[in-house]
Amino acid sequence: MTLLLNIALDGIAYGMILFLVAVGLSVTMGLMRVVNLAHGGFALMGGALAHWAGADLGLGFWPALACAILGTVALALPLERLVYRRIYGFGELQQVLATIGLTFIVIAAVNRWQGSALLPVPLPETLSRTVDLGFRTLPAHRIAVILCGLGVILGLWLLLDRTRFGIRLRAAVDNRAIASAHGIVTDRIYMATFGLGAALAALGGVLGAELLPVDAYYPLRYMVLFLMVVAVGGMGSVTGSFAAALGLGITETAARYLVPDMATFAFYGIVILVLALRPQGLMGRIA
Amino acid sequence: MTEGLVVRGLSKRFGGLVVSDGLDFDLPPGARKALIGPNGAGKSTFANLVTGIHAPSSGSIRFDGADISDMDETARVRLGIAKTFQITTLFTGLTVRENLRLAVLERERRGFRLFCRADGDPEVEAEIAALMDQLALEPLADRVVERLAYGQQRLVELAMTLALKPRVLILDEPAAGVPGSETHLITDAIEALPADLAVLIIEHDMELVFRVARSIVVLVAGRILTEGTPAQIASDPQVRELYLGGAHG
Amino acid sequence: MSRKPLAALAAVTLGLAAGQATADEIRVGVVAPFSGPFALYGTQFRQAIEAWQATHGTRAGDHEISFVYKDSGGVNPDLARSLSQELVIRDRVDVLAGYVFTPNALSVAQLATQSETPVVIFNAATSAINAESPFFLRTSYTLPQVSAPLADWAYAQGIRSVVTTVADYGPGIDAETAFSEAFTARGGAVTDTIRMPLSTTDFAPFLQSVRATGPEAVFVFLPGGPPTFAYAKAYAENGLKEAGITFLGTAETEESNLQALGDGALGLHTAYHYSAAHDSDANRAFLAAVEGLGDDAAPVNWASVGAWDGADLIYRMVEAAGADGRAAIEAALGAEWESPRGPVRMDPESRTLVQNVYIREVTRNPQTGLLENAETGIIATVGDLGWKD
Amino acid sequence: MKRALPFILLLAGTAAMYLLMPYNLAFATRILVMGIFVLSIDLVLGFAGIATLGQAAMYGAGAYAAALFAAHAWAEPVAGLAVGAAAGAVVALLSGLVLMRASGLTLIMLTIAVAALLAETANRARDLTGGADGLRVAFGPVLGLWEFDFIGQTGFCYAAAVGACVLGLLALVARSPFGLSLRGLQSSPARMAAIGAPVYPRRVAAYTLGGAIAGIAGALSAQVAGLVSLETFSFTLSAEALVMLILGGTGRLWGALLGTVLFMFAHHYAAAADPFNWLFAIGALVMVVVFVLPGGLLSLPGALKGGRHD
Repeated sequence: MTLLLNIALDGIAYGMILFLVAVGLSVTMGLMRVVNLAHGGFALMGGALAHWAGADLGLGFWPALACAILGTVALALPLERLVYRRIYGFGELQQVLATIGLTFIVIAAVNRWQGSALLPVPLPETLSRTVDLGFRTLPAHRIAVILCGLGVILGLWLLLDRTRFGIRLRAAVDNRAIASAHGIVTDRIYMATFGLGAALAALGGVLGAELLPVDAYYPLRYMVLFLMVVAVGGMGSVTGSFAAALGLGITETAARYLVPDMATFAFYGIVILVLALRPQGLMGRIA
Repeated sequence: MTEGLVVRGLSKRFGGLVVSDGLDFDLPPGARKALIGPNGAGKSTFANLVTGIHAPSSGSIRFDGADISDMDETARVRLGIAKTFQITTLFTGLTVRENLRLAVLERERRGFRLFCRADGDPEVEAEIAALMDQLALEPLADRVVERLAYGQQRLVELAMTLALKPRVLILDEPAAGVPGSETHLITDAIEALPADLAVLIIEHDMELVFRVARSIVVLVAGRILTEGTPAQIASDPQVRELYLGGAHG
Repeated sequence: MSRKPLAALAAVTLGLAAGQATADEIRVGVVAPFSGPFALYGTQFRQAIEAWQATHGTRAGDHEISFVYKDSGGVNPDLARSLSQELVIRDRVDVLAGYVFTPNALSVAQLATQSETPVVIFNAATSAINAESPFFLRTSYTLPQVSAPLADWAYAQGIRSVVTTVADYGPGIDAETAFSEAFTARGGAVTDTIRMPLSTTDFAPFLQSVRATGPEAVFVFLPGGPPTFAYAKAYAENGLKEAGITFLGTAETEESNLQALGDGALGLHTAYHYSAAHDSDANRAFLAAVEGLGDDAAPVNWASVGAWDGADLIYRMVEAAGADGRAAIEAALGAEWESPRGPVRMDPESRTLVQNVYIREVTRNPQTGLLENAETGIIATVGDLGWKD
Repeated sequence: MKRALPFILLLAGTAAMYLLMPYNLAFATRILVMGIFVLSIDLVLGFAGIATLGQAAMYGAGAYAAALFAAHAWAEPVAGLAVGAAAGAVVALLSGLVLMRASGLTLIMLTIAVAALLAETANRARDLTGGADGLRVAFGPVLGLWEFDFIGQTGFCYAAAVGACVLGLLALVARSPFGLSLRGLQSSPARMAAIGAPVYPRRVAAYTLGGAIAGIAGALSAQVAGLVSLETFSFTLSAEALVMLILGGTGRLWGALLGTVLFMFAHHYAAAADPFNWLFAIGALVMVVVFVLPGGLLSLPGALKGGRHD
């Protein structure tokens, strides 16, 4: 019984971290249909900025997080204008390559700026405590991540389904020409959405750093993980990514408890199984 | 005695939406039938059901006495049921000649041959030349398809479909998107089709329909409204209502 | 394929080799990662060598020594071998050095033997490497060398039950085997062996399992970098320390990522052959030499000291034998000197250093305020315990 | 004559490498091996339009199969190549049966997952593969005649011979009905189905053939290096080879070769000079090619002339 609780708890905590680090990609790739391999690059920007703000400027965790998110968005918007705007209409492979190229440049830049060692962001006292749950303890940080993940999914749902922005975004994505004809300024919508994706990437990079530590090679190390979550969840579905992240998180955690040395097989096995049976992903729309 | 294509009670549902509803339809050899109807009547879905792109929800499709309802698209093409697409679908990066060569080679089931040249068979090349001659495509033979005018692409698609030596030919809006000055190319080509070929034309262009069809089927909301000769259809009050009453013509 | 060019080229090469013997300049080729996630190794190697040359000059005996560096990226035996070959044939180096990863080191075995080029391995720590060529020398350590003494120490501390948690790949399993054998030989019990996938970053499940088993200590082996960082965090966060489960590690608290671990690392026990906090004149001289390179100096850890001692050994070999590979190996075997890690001796049989293994505990240095591996004692002076001839 | 020109150039280039770089034969050999691997991706992606980032699955399978065959059965390299090709083909066939029903991003993800699974399998089967330490195998003389030497002459000539055979084979395939049908598949799967071509079996066949060639490349790399490591399955290898292909130009054999040669030389010299800036350079290069020269360097002459090539 304790084992089941443990699996559920650690699985949800891990899944929520997967969701947080992948949700930005779910927005840029899922909604905007850009295979954005540079997602990890934006998360890295966030992590590096937070480390810099914390270690070099001496800011606390929360100001450093704000600095990371704002800084990443400030870097992402010009990139959207200069690079991404030109690749929206490309084929998948071209998008993969262009964004891989961008990723290399981000890695090299961070490497030059901060070196290749780990870039930790020390947690504040409130998050580094452990909380006693009775049957076991859990780091406060994990609880914060779970709450944050729930907040993000709720916020995105409200934003995308309940606001004019969301309606316009979906209209813009579904048919750019018609949306323009109806007076929707698609360029601005795309830019705002991309900024949102970058902000979420930075948030995920910093909050997820306890489990996925940030260093200059972060984007390459975890690129496949992000992509898997979004692909399994289904393109165009933030809820799908949420389900996929939790599902994969709980599956892999269960494997780690029960058959530790098979955990990698379990992860990729599930991915292949889901994608073979449902190529459009758990909640993806059929293209 | 060849009976050609026989469709009975054919229905197709997408979720709760009934797109084809109990259709009965015959297309014997040598037929020149047209399928008309307003947008959303289920004309393209019908074509896709017959060619095997969609599987029917119920009903049967028989061809020359054999039930082909469960066959996939490839198998039906190999039986001789071929179609052109509503929106031209070609190998855009290849030349006209290569497009036709590909079609002929696939018809001959040579697609898995690895160690001979694709352009090495004089008989195949002669057949390609004849096809291009038939549709006046020779001057364009070595041009890449994506740089041709749309009407020319339409002709290439028709030539490719004829290269399959079909016994049933389904033309899904052959004149759609073709400029008026080029429509005659299409009409002439259809009129010159072999006499024993069964042809089904799905078309909005009434001029073209009345010129080539000997029988017209009117489809409305997934059901057959009526069927008759062009003259009968032209004078049918229901049809007049449908087409003059504001729906697309 | 004609035999003629082969013969011609062989003649050229031999001619070059003949010319080399009399030449004053001895060249050493260093193959290591200078780019990618493992670039720190290359930087540390290069800085240790530059520090050595800055303090000891560039002459050994009658010979001028120069170093050439080649970037092997990460684990890439094809590239490592091709670079080494180019170094030997085109750059005419007399000694090869570096090699962080086992496959990369293994890939030059045939080349070393055929060309009689000594290879001084600064890092790669799998015991079996040196059996592949008599021209391999190693100035780092082997996994059994540190894991087995750690088991002895744990037993001596009264620890009787241990769970091992290692990354599920070659080095991890070697470490697990060495530790378990030594610990059970003493009479201790390994109550569970957990092998964790290499790509794992979430260690909470494994450590919760350990906690449920309730051993007196947990032995760990992981590759350096992010996994080690995440494991040490998870150890602190899952309350193993409070549950009285002692942490037994080796390289997990190495200096380049130590500060990033933060207070959670305090009190972690490791057994290892080098700590930057080692209290000796040789170590202070070494640290000063690296610091003397300027602001760009990377943190000093075992990789730096492997290269420093490697340079030391290469100087000894060159002084004794010049460019003669066989004689150089002869000169190296049995060599003894005072290294920054303590006294060392090149074991003639395993061609790996015989050295002290220290037990260390992570503490905060009251003067600098930084975390360090404080040595609390020598557990053993051993050679390569995994050597099988 | 005009058709033979590239072959003559290639022959001259290979001979030039041998004569001008006698001290770099190991590097030259790596270019040849990589060239074969990139050709295999060109067949799958450039011709048949199957998007993949996991071609290393077949490369690694070929490498391990050849090494294990040499260690336990027969150390003759040419036989090892056949075994490597078979292993690559089998892996591609089995995975292709599932993968070739998918397309787009899903397909890319599946190819990555297959390679990752194989890497983990090889890691777990330590007793057989040596795991992360790598598998060192001594190969016998080629055809029992030519011993591998440390200067790398045998390795180079052997790799050049294998490369010529593979290129010849692919040049044949490219002009065959099969090759034409692959270009059709890439251009329009819907149209292929409409002319009665069996799309799924054809894709599986293309993937399998590409797998066999990747297997040959892997086996060759194992033989000239005498060692196989888990990195033969790595995502990095697949991605790097893809960059080479795009750089040269997809869908044409010469593009694959040109891209490989340029990338390898650039890497060898630029990365040696300044490893950090190399990543900047490669990142910028990839973006420039994607934005400015989507047809790869092979399309450069046409682009310069101002007209598009036909």
